[in-house]
Amino acid sequence: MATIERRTDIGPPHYDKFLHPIIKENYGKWKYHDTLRAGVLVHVGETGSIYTVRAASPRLISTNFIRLMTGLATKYADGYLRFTSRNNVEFLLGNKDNIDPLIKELSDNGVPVGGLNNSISNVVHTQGWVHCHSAATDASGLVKVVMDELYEYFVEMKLPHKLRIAVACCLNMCGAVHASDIAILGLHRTPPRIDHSTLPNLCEIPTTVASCPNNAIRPTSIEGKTTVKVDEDKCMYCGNCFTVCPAMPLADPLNDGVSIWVGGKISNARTEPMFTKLAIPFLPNNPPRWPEVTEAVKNIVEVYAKNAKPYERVGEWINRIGWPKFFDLTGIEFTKYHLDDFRYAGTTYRRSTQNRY
Amino acid sequence: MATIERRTDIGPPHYDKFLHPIIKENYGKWKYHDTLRAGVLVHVGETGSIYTVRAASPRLISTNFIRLMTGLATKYADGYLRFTSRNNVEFLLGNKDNIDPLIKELSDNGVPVGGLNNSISNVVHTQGWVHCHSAATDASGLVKVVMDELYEYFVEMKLPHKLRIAVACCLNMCGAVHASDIAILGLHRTPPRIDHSTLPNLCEIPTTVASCPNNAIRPTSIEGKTTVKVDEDKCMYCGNCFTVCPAMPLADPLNDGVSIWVGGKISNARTEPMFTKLAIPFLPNNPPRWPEVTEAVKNIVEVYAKNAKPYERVGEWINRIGWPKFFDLTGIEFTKYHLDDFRYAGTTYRRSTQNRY
Amino acid sequence: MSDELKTPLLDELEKGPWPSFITDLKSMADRPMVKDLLGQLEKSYRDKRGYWKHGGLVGIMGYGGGVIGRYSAIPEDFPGVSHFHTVRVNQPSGWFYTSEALNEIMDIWDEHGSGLTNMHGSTGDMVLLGTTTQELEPIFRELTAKDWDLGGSGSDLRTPSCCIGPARCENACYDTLALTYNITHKYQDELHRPMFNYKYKIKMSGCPNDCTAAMARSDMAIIGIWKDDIQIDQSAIAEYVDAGFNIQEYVIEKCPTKCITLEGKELKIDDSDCVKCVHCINVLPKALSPGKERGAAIALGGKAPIVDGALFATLIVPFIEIDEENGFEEVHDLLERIWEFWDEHGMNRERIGEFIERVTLKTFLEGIGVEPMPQQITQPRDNPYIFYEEYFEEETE
Amino acid sequence: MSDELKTPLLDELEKGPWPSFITDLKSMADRPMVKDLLGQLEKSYRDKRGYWKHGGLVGIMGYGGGVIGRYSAIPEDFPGVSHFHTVRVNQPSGWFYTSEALNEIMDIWDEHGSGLTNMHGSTGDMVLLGTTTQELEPIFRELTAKDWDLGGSGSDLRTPSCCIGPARCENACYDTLALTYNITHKYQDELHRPMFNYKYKIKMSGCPNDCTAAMARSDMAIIGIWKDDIQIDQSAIAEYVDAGFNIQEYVIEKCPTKCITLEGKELKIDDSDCVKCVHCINVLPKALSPGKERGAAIALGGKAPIVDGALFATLIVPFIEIDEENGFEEVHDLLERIWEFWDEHGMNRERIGEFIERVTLKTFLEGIGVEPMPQQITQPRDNPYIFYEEYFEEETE
Ligand code: SRM
Ligand code: SRM
Ligand code: SRM
Ligand code: SRM
Ligand code: SF4
Ligand code: SF4
Ligand code: SF4
Ligand code: SF4
Ligand code: SF4
Ligand code: SF4
Ligand code: SF4
Ligand code: SF4
Repeated sequence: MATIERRTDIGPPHYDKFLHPIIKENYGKWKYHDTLRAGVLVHVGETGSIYTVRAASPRLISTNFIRLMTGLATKYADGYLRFTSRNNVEFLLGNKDNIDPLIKELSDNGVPVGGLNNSISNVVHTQGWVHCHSAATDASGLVKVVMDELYEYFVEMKLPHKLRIAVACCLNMCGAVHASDIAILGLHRTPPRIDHSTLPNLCEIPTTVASCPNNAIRPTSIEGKTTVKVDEDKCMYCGNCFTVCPAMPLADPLNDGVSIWVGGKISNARTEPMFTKLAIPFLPNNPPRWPEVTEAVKNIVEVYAKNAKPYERVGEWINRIGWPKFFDLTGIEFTKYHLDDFRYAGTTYRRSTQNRY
Repeated sequence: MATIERRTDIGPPHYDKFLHPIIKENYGKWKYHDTLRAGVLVHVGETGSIYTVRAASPRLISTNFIRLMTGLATKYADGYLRFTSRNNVEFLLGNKDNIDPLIKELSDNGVPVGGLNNSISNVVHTQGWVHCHSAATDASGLVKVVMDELYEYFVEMKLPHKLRIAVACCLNMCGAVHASDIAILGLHRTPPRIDHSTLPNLCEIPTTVASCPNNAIRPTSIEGKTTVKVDEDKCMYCGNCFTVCPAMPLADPLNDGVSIWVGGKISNARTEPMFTKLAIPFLPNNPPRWPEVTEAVKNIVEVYAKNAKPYERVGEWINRIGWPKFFDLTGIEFTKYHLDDFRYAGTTYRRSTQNRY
Repeated sequence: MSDELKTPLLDELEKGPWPSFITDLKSMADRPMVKDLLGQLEKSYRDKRGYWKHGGLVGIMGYGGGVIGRYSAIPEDFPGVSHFHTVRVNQPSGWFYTSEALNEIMDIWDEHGSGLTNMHGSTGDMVLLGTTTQELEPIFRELTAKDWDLGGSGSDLRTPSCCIGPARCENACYDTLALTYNITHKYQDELHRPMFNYKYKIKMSGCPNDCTAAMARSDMAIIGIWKDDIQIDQSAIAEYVDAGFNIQEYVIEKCPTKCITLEGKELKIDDSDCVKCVHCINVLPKALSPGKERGAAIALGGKAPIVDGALFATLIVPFIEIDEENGFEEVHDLLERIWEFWDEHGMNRERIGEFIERVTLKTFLEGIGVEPMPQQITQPRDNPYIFYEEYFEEETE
Repeated sequence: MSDELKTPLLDELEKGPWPSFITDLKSMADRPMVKDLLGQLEKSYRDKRGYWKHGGLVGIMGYGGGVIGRYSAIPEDFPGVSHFHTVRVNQPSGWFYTSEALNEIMDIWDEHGSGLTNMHGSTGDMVLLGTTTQELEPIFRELTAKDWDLGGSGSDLRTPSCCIGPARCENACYDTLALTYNITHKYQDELHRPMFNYKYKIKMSGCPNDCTAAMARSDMAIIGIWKDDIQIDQSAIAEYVDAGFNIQEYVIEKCPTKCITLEGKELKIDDSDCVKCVHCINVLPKALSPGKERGAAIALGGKAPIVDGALFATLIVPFIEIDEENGFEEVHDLLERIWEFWDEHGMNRERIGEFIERVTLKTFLEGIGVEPMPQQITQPRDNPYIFYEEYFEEETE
């Protein structure tokens, strides 16, 4: 290995060499696309068509899984494949006849095809207990149990519109939790426990104090050493202090858990983007299969599927029927926790008499 | 006079004795109303109808004017009259035949009838230079010159919908400036000038410091006396310090003036209530007839009249066409002053790509 | 009194079709007060600035408000307005008068004041504009003799006001006049002796059209509303249709929740989706009227922008019965809980709207004992910063 | 390495139809690293908590980012994951690969790492999950030998990413892949050596559908857009109509500005009212496509909630030409002005979105030299707190 010359700052390779010849020819010249069946698209260009088969992936995958995919790509897709912005695998086929055999072989290997149009696509998610120090829950496991439950909505296109789910394991929200149709968010519910013996060495006091959005952290001195204290009444367990100061962990097996959010969206289609809003403030961390969580999510999906109109995303549907009816229809309890009390809380108060009864 | 016994806390008289007999009979039992002509309503009750003739009033009126009104009421309306929440005078007639003679006599006395439905009603306004210490402009004079210009819209019903105008002479906005279709707001544009010789006696320092929404005021000491200083970069001339501390006047003939606001509304009809938004940041105080102001207001009214659809208030119309088009159509210049920079500024930033070009 | 009155600038305001307050004022310019008011105003028009001193504490014995003290800054030039206080007189519910009653007040005012008024002030009072300190007590005695009393000013309950309501409006969902009368009389102490953190305004509108601008201009907006179905007179609908009225464009498409349909000449409303905006009722008054289960929505905290920016009122109680039979007890009860909590936790010069913003709706509802409901908000929180109040403790596992 | 692997809880995740990452991981459980990862994860599932230490500074010589250090908190029990660092590898534009290229990377990773990956990380990188400190340099050398380089982490330019764009989408309004490639290469220094106040993410979507979630998840969203009229193929419209597709309900009524009409089989769009939401184009892909005058809108400051609440990006430049001919100069120029101003006035750990909130849009636009435009806002200010910058002085009168 020492014989390899050391190169730096070379950047990623040019995408050109990964593009299927049909794509290269029709680059920027696509006329339209069509959905051939669940998970299969055709894009019609000036000189030819490219067929896309979209396969699920757990995203946390081994080289084994990837080699399975590259093998199939070589066999059926002239060696061309890509990943989507939601971590699905897309095979790019020049030959229409390869679609069915490819799908068959994927299916034999337990890999479903779908996620297009009016379906639930793959779940954008994060590290969880598999790799992150901040996690209040696991991510990959939650995705697995939720998608087991919602499988039919991935492989069929029977929803009113696209439904995007995201999972994040802490409030940093490495992903799309703040703007998803349904989001599952791991959270802590107790203030950081301060390790005063290590804090003075590990943490910069001013940065730590400044990290708190609620000004709950103040410098203090214990046994002559400068450390910090937390005003627990002001702490809402965001974990930002822990990010900058390892001596302030929040993890607490008894109180960590999961919350459910609804009605976010990113696209500018029809409405402007919308944030995800709180539906269920707390469900217990109940691994390995988080039954309370899967049930809650499935319920929301089903109520949406039954009540929304075509081309209505979850948030658009709720905006049409109003939040009181959303809580009614889903049977979710409305609590004081739903009332915003952060910075811009006032912008969520109803400033009119317009209401449903 | 000393013979009159001193009574306190008796409250206002019961309204009952001021109600026309037809009103008493049909109290709470009105079936519907109809507009007979500009400024004239009929309300149909179970046992009879009451006719309302709505007449303009400058609101700042003398006993002479009021006696004129009571005289007409006695003559034509069985002695019953009222004032509206926008300071018009309403005559309540039991006899339909009295409508025309009443209108004629009002008109002979220079008092127009109108302000109903799709018209511009009376202007809600304030004290101005006539009575208030805070005024940055006059109120009654502005109302007079603006309504001279818009007279036709009071006496005819030719607008797409109601159009409500308000005038206030300072940022206290004693009235409806923050929620009107069009508002005219007097404002100061220079920081308070502190009179350090009187301040220590006249003002409570903590209250004065606390009064500033932008934390621009700090206690300081001059020649041994505690007074305050103002960080002029932080001051946006709201005048709240002056309200609590007379030694901090803001009036400045050179820089006081008028701003124009649009698109507010109060009713819950169709849309929720909406705040008035900045249209023109500054026009000079140009008494007695403020030609820049009347021209600006008339322009907005005419552009609205021409472009809005039936039942669209100014704000609803602008929401439909978008602000870029509003500025285009009215020819009003868009400036940096239109960009919000107060507390919730962020909620006014465009968070999407949805836009017109 | 100053020299001969010359008002070249003000005279410009005698031109034009709108009634001129200058012409009106000049009709009384034989009075020194009015003459000097015109003189000082002419100077203001010339110099582009006001000439009044800041405030000034004057009042009526036993009352903490109701009079706004005002002194000219240049009394040498305009002695007639060296004192020019206003007296706020509590108007009757709905601003109804008889000629007789008004004339009596005008007599008092001609004798003891400038003869100028605002009918009415923005809060609702009759505003008698311009008198001197020594005339205050006589004015007060004569007014009370005729059953009139002062309105509010300062940090008190301000004069409540209401729309014309059931007296002349088919939309009225409760008796605005009766409730206004009741509240005004019940809370005379709160009205006349400022002891609050700041002013507290109550405005009552009989339906969501809100003809008193309560949502924007009062600390407590009591807005009539109904819970059940809009009443439809189908024969009247048929008449609108026959008359060629465009119900589709002017009603159906304008309904915010699109819950109206027209089948032939029959109008259908999905009332479970109706947000009671009243637009359809406004446009089709002969055919539609509010439902039968009527009451009011109560919203708190409307105000002008000083200090933190303007606020519309926040809906606190989506529906409350307004029950004259039991003396409006529910309303009193709520109002007193609100005042108590605001009194105890509000800051000096903090309006109830600002108070709610500061302590947040959640705490406020807890403080006044009202349940949280999705009707009170436009959306649940979109930030994850939740203060959980229930924990598991090691032992409890 | 610990004893025999027993994972009763994780085994539950092998059930069900969705592909199981546990089954996949177990297929590699002969490797000590994977085995102990599974072991530690099983323990996490049992104890309901993670077992990773906080961060840890490890890296590649000459690079300030690209590696996330990770150590087990209980290495005694799970020595295989005592080190378990991730390597972020900069993906190619649009996440396009050939089997060959991917296999080469897998070869390297099988040799020097755990064999586990995320394809891809949320920011866009290939995430190679789990290796030890001493393997970092060999991995780096072998990757670069095959033309791959590291991605970002820390307070640097993060790995830019883009939607599939012109490579397979008829909506693409500019060449997202080319711009991503260009920016990534031009700013290698900013990407690899953290010198900013905080992270800076760029995401490129070819049209307002925003398939990379740029508005929500990037500091700089470059979203394709057009200025002129939507292109309509009327014969294709006629086909939709003939096929019985409900254009009225699914397109016309859903258009946010209601600027579409259908006359017979002819579709008309009032493009002056169109807000380019792309809904109609999405629903009628065979008949409609974006206009011809294409470019991008640039919005800044999208981010997750820490610290002040989540932000969607704010529209700063409503339209900019994305011109490959002149080397995307306009974009570079704007980007550099933004960085310069943020560098100079931003605070430590302050994202650009938070920075704009703090200094306000007005100041920010001045700072980066962009004109204020009504397109940048949803409404002009509704508060009267205006800082006027032009005064009249006594002398200038
Ligand atoms: C492949 C991918 C881009 C990529 O470079 O990877 C992609 C590709 C396409 N998107 Fe997308 N979108 C992709 C992520 C997204 C995202 C991002 C996300 O989900 O995190 C969004 C924003 C989601 C949101 O709003 O929350 C997105 C919002 C859309 C929309 C707008 C949907 C709406 O009405 O709100 C459309 C239009 C449509 O579906 O009618 C769209 C349409 C399309 C089309 C039809 C465009 C075309 O002509 O090819 C493409 C395939 C259809 C389909 O349903 O997937 N794409 N699309 C991404 C596939 C992710 C996946 O595996 O499922
Ligand atoms: C007399 C008065 C109440 C009072 O107790 O004094 C009143 C009386 C009526 N209002 Fe009003 N409104 C009165 C002030 C208001 C206000 C308050 C204000 O302007 O400050 C509003 C809120 C204005 C706003 O939204 O900015 C108001 C919003 C309405 C609306 C809703 C208009 C809309 O669509 O936004 C209606 C319904 C309509 O006009 O179709 C309405 C309708 C009516 C009706 C038709 C109700 C009825 O059945 O009698 C009454 C007469 C019609 C008319 O056009 O004036 N009234 N009305 C007030 C007359 C003021 C004046 O002299 O012009
Ligand atoms: C007379 C009146 C204006 C008028 O021409 O009608 C008036 C006049 C004054 N108002 Fe007002 N306000 C009047 C209705 C209002 C209203 C409208 C309303 O009540 O519907 C508002 C806006 C609504 C609100 O309450 O927010 C209003 C918001 C203010 C404020 C700002 C308060 C705030 O919290 O934003 C101040 C400043 C203060 O209280 O310190 C203020 C202060 C004042 C003072 C006392 C001046 C001062 O700085 O202390 C003015 C005395 C003027 C004078 O010389 O007579 N006035 N004031 C109104 C009362 C007459 C009446 O009793 O009927
Ligand atoms: C690996 C990845 C999650 C994943 O499973 O894909 C990730 C993992 C971490 N993120 Fe993230 N973030 C990742 C994408 C994101 C995204 C999504 C995106 O980029 O589109 C976000 C939300 C968007 C945004 O930037 O706001 C995100 C918002 C954060 C934040 C909150 C930052 C903020 O300003 O709100 C933090 C905390 C911090 O930076 O201190 C954070 C911090 C972290 C750290 C470094 C933990 C920490 O406290 O320092 C995590 C390391 C986990 C680990 O052990 O590997 N991560 N992080 C993603 C990066 C992979 C890649 O390079 O492709
Ligand atoms: S969301 Fe939190 S716990 Fe999950 S990967 Fe990101 S920083 Fe780590
Ligand atoms: S967890 Fe968040 S709110 Fe609590 S102390 Fe830490 S930074 Fe502050
Ligand atoms: S708006 Fe200002 S100047 Fe006018 S009356 Fe009210 S407090 Fe006085
Ligand atoms: S005018 Fe307003 S902003 Fe200026 S110092 Fe006074 S209170 Fe503060
Ligand atoms: S608020 Fe309603 S009830 Fe009162 S006058 Fe207006 S329309 Fe009638
Ligand atoms: S009251 Fe308003 S929401 Fe209800 S049906 Fe009528 S128009 Fe629609
Ligand atoms: S963002 Fe637009 S151009 Fe890019 S893939 Fe999505 S639909 Fe196509
Ligand atoms: S792009 Fe959107 S706004 Fe424009 S015409 Fe189509 S649906 Fe309407």
